[in-house]
Amino acid sequence: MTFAPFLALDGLVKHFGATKALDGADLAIEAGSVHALVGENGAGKSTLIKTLSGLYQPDAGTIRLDGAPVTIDGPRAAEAMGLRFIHQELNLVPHFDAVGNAWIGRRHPRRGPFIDGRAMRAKVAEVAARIAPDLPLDRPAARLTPGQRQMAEIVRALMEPARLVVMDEPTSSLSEGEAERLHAVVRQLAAEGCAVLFISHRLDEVLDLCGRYTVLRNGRTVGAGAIAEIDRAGLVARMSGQGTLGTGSGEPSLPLRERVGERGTTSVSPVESFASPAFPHPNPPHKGEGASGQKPVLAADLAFGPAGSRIAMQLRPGEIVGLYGLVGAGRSSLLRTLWGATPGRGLIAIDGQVPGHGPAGRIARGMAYVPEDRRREGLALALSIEDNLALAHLADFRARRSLPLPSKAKIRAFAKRTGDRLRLVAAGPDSSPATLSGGNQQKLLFGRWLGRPIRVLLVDEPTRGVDVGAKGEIHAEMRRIASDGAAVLMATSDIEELAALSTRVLVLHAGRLVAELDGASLTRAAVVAAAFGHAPDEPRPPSELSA
Amino acid sequence: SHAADVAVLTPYQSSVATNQMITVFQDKAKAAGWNATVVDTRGDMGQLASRIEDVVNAKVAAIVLVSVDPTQIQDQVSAAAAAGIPVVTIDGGKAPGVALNVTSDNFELGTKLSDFLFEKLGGKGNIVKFFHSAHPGVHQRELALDAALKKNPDIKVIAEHYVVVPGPIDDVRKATENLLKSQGDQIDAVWAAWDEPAIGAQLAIEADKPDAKIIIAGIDGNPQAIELIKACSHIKGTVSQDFDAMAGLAAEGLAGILAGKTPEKAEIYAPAKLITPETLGVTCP
Amino acid sequence: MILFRRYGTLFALALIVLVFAVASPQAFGTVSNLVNITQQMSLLAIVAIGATLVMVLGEFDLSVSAVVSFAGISAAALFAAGVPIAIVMLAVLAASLAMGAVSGFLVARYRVPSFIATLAFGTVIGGLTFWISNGATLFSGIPAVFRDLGRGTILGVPVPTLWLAGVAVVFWLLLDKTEFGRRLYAIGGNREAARLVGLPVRRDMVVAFALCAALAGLAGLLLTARLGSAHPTGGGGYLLQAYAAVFLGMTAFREGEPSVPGTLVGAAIIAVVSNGLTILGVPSFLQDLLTGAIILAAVLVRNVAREER
Amino acid sequence: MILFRRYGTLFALALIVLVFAVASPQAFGTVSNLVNITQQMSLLAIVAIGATLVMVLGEFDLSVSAVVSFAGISAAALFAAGVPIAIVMLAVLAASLAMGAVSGFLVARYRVPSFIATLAFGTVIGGLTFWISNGATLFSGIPAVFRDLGRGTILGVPVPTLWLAGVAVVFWLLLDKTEFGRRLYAIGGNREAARLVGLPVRRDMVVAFALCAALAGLAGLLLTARLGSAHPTGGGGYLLQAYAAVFLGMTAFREGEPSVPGTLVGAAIIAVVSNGLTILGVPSFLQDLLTGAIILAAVLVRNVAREER
Ligand SMILES: Nc1ncnc2c1ncn2[C@@H]1O[C@H](COP(=O)(O)OP(=O)(O)OP(=O)(O)O)[C@@H](O)[C@H]1O
Ligand SMILES: Nc1ncnc2c1ncn2[C@@H]1O[C@H](COP(=O)(O)OP(=O)(O)OP(=O)(O)O)[C@@H](O)[C@H]1O
Ligand SMILES: [Mg+2]
Ligand SMILES: [Mg+2]
Repeated sequence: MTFAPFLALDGLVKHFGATKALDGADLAIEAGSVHALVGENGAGKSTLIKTLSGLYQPDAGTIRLDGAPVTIDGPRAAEAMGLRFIHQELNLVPHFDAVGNAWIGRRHPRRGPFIDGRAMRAKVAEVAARIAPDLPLDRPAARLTPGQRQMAEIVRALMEPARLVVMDEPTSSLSEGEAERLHAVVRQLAAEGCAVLFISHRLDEVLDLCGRYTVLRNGRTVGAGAIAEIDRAGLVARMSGQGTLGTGSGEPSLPLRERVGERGTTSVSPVESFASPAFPHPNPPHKGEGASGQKPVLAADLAFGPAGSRIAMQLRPGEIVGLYGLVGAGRSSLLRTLWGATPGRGLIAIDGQVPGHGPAGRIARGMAYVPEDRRREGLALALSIEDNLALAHLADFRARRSLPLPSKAKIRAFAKRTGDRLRLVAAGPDSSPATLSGGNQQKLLFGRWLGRPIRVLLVDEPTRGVDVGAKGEIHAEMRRIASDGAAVLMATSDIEELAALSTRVLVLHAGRLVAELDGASLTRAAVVAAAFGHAPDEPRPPSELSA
Repeated sequence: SHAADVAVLTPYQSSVATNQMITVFQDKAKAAGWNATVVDTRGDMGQLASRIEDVVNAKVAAIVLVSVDPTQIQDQVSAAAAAGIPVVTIDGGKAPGVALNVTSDNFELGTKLSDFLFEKLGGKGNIVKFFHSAHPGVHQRELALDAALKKNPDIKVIAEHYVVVPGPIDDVRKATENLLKSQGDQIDAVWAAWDEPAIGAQLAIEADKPDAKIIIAGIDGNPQAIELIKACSHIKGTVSQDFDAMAGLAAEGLAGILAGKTPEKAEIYAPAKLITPETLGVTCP
Repeated sequence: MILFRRYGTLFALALIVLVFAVASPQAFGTVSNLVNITQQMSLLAIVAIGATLVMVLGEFDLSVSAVVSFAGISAAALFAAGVPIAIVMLAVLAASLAMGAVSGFLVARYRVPSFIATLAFGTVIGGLTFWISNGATLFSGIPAVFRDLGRGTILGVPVPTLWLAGVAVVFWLLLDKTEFGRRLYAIGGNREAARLVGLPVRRDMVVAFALCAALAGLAGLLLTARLGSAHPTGGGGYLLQAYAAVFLGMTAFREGEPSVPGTLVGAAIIAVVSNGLTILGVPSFLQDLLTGAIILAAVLVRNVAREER
Repeated sequence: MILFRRYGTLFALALIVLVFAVASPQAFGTVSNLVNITQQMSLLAIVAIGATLVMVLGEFDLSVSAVVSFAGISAAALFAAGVPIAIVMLAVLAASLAMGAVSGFLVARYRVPSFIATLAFGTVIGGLTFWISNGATLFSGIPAVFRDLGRGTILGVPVPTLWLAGVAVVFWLLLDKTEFGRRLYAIGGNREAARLVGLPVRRDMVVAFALCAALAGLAGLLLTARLGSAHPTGGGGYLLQAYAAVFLGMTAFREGEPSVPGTLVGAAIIAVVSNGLTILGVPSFLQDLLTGAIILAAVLVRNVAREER
């Protein structure tokens, strides 16, 4: 079979001020194929698809559709060409429900001159039944979890037949079963002749789902071909510039971190955690001591989130406890309640002491929290990157202990250190976090808490949208924090991550603790089965349940 | 030579009476060959102070203040005088630094209005009062009413309403509609501190209780009010201040001052006259 | 408490009416007074419905009061010049619409914050109005037929109330039942998302501002008809009250979004309070105190009820 | 064009001053007039700096004008009652501060939209002011020593200018150089994020509103000192102008964030335009037209320049 693309992007260039987001990117997509676009954080993937969607105009390069050059001067034009987009940063209208959101920008069904609410809902329900049967259609997007919002976006993109659906990290907040349901939909789309451009940092998923791949690095296409001809290590090597292509030359040097240059040599992560993701994976407590028999760092017995959810648990020093569940199971609600950000009834103790009111009280006791939704709960876009980093413990950066005057030099030094540790790629510490790529924003959120004594770390999807290299760094940081005697509670939808880090896994289903797995009982199948609400001894694969 | 610049400043240009004085003064100024510019500060005294400072800086030939008590901005008036710029006030007040004040006596206006109304009522009845004490001149009329009420114990104020400016007519119209609902049967007369509230009250009564015997009177001789008096509406009188005469006297006085003469009197009172259907030569049923 | 939580200020309105009706059954609680209130609120509500449109976009139009005054004065000036009624009305409405379109264009195209754009443009309009009127109140030559558009009753319903009813129905349908309305909510809810799906953001914003100004122009015409005179700052009182009505209404229904029914409730609260307090003979200063306090209570009550849940 | 893009309205200010200075070198362009402008802008700028604090939070305080009037009237009333100067000033500032704290509390604790909360609370304050003054302008008993706090010069610099300079420096330091200031920007940028990193969001908001009202109170005191009289609606003119100054200032420095230097530029533009047009003898209505147009041009110029990039 010959490679016959219907859509081709040649030599796209896009600059933001001094930053070259795209620097000669090529991409060619065959009809009906599932095409992977991979690259490190900040490689230019999102910029590439925003250019394709008509949001950005390229500074140079051509886009050809069916062989003829086209200009895409706005989202409408892209839509008219049969291109659909699910952007990385979710873009729903907060007070519209999934139905209202799905219809924005489309011709609404009408009765007379007025829109027909019932027909609107029926159509959306039909699409949702296939992809996301559990999605609450009548709840405003503001009150959906990120996972549910992700599904609402997917539903919206699939409302009408298309030639190409572009998905920018659609699975980053979906858990195993839901991701598989999405994979099934993607395969079906492809079978129906609609191409899918799939962006993901979950490489196993990429290898499993896609037929072809394109690798972006520093805004340039550094490799493309058939998935069948490459393996995970090959992809990683191309993304990081190690191997065949070597380290790129003439890259812009960046104040926060010398961009990518040395990445090939030092980093690309403890690959072992990805190489053998299979359970059972008895991660020992990171302090190297027996987990039991020690005084818990965190003890909680709480009602949290939606009515009826309750949990009693203890975290011991050196433990990384994974928290797993389906979208909407209540993981985030639990973490927020532990953090004191939403009211909950019950008891919580850190090192045997009841912490003060709200997040400030938890911080005083050495607790730290990385929220799940970086745009809404994490970043103050009006502040610079370094101010965002310093925000959680401003008092640590005083020039003089007794005066509440932050020292710019100290903040900058902290930003530099943290940026180096997490490979933050940015135009500079002064720029807005809005100019960061998705993965780099995530690193910023995590980086806030580095360099502080931590007793309990609560993390919610800590590596959502983070590339494999930096994921390794963040994992290493979490291990280090645990081995310093702290406890880590990690909510994640990424089962690889769960496997790589957890000493123990708590599984929530509909707001209740349905399984606590460790040692021999900790298997992938058990975790997934429990998440779907089955007893761990009767595991059923999620694909059976999706019908 | 260069025409004399005369700065006319007021906080209330859009009030009917003030507007009329300014218009007449402008005509006289044109005839006298002066170059008059009008500055209005929309009720803002702080702004007025600043604008006086500006025209002093611009070294105008004279300053005319309309409808403002100069003691509210005494420093700026004194500064103007110190800079050798004569200050003339129309409908203002006496104050250090004011070369000439042409005015009508607000207390007297209030007394005339009250007496007229009380006489119409035969010394006995219930009135509604529409007032706006923030304006010192208008406040004087209120004080006159208080004095008159002392002398007429059988007249009672059964409701009073602080008129909202801007938009006094609509405000009073609404207030009157509401008062008609609650005590429409008891109201015998409306005392309006100036004509715009009187017009508002008339609109409400005409719409909601056209047969009521309520009589309305105000102050200013506002042309719309005069037309309503002519049309035999509920408005039965307005105390007219002869603004044309005031503006004319001020222009004359200023001409003298600019020619280097000192006015004979620092304060000139323009006569006030009562306008009623009778004086307008109409007979109402 | 559940009622407060669900219906917020709608419930507060009912409560306020009830309290006044008990305090003054003879004067306040009569049908004729309640009908009268609908008339007293009508101009404010029309302006506020216009403001609702731009508030749905998450923007402000601070030029509404200037447009009300402008419309009144320019109508009176045209009448004085002998122009026929229909032409006067069309010309004034068209001019108001155009003014709103200019504001909307500045906001949508050049991303000037609407607060400053409309404030500055409102000052320009105010200057125009003073120019036309020379600062004077205009009252001559306003035809009686025109005046009847703002006074009197038809089948017992005051004419201004009928205007309000018409405007309310049309704009409620427009906002709630048409694609245009949905687009406005989408733009206001997430401008970025609206842009991403290719909504005609700029055009819709211009239209919303233009409609807002046109309604202010209509209110100005009706005000002049009602009073038989036009005052160059006659619309001054509407600005803050209109937005108070919209904000009050935002706590009445939906998820805190501006809506036409909500704005009606808000305008009704303002009108009822002012009517009731005057009827009860409460002195001016206390009226201010109580009006402020009642409005605060009306918005607080829902939020407090929500907290306690 | 680059200058416009980088410094926006700051550059516009320079241009406006230049144009006036050329048009009227004798009167406008003199040192004494320019010094005088700094005095004329001082009260507005003090109110606007207060408004800047709440705008940093992304909120409005519409009660500032009511607080200005309240402070002036209550000071005059206390003086009339023979209370000593120092006590009057402290009492008035404390009362203003407390009023701001109440608004802030309503907004921060009960999430009442600040627009409606401060509008309603401002109405309450207005009622209080009328109660105290009985609606009248108060003149008598204002001591000359107190008056000197708002007039005259020290070493050639007008006293109000000195007040402004002090306020501007203190609040610039507060917003730009302290943890409190950073926290305000963070809360304004993303309130939820600020809460989740443990910032004392409610307390900071209450403090910001309280400081805003305290500055309005200070302006009210200075206004009474300057005029030697207190007017129950004397602060009315400050509301929209103060926010105009803040919004103008937002285009002057930083990326569209309110800031003290920006607000100073904004207030200066407003003051210079008024002063210059009066000195040139431009009639009122044209002043309005031109003021509006100049403000629009000042904000537009930067946005247009950015577009063209
Ligand atoms: N609006 C913007 N302004 C300035 N720089 C930007 C902007 N958007 C993106 N960039 C920069 O362009 C580069 C590419 O970003 P992009 O978002 O395309 O990366 P990505 O490959 O999608 O990364 P991720 O995997 O983290 O989502 C980054 O260095 C980013 O900081
Ligand atoms: N603000 C809210 N108001 C009402 N219900 C909410 C709100 N936020 C979340 N929920 C609901 O509460 C349940 C638990 O949500 P939570 O965010 O804890 O789930 P999660 O396990 O973290 O899911 P996800 O993987 O999608 O983040 C879900 O059904 C969700 O729809
Ligand atoms: Mg991306
Ligand atoms: Mg979650």
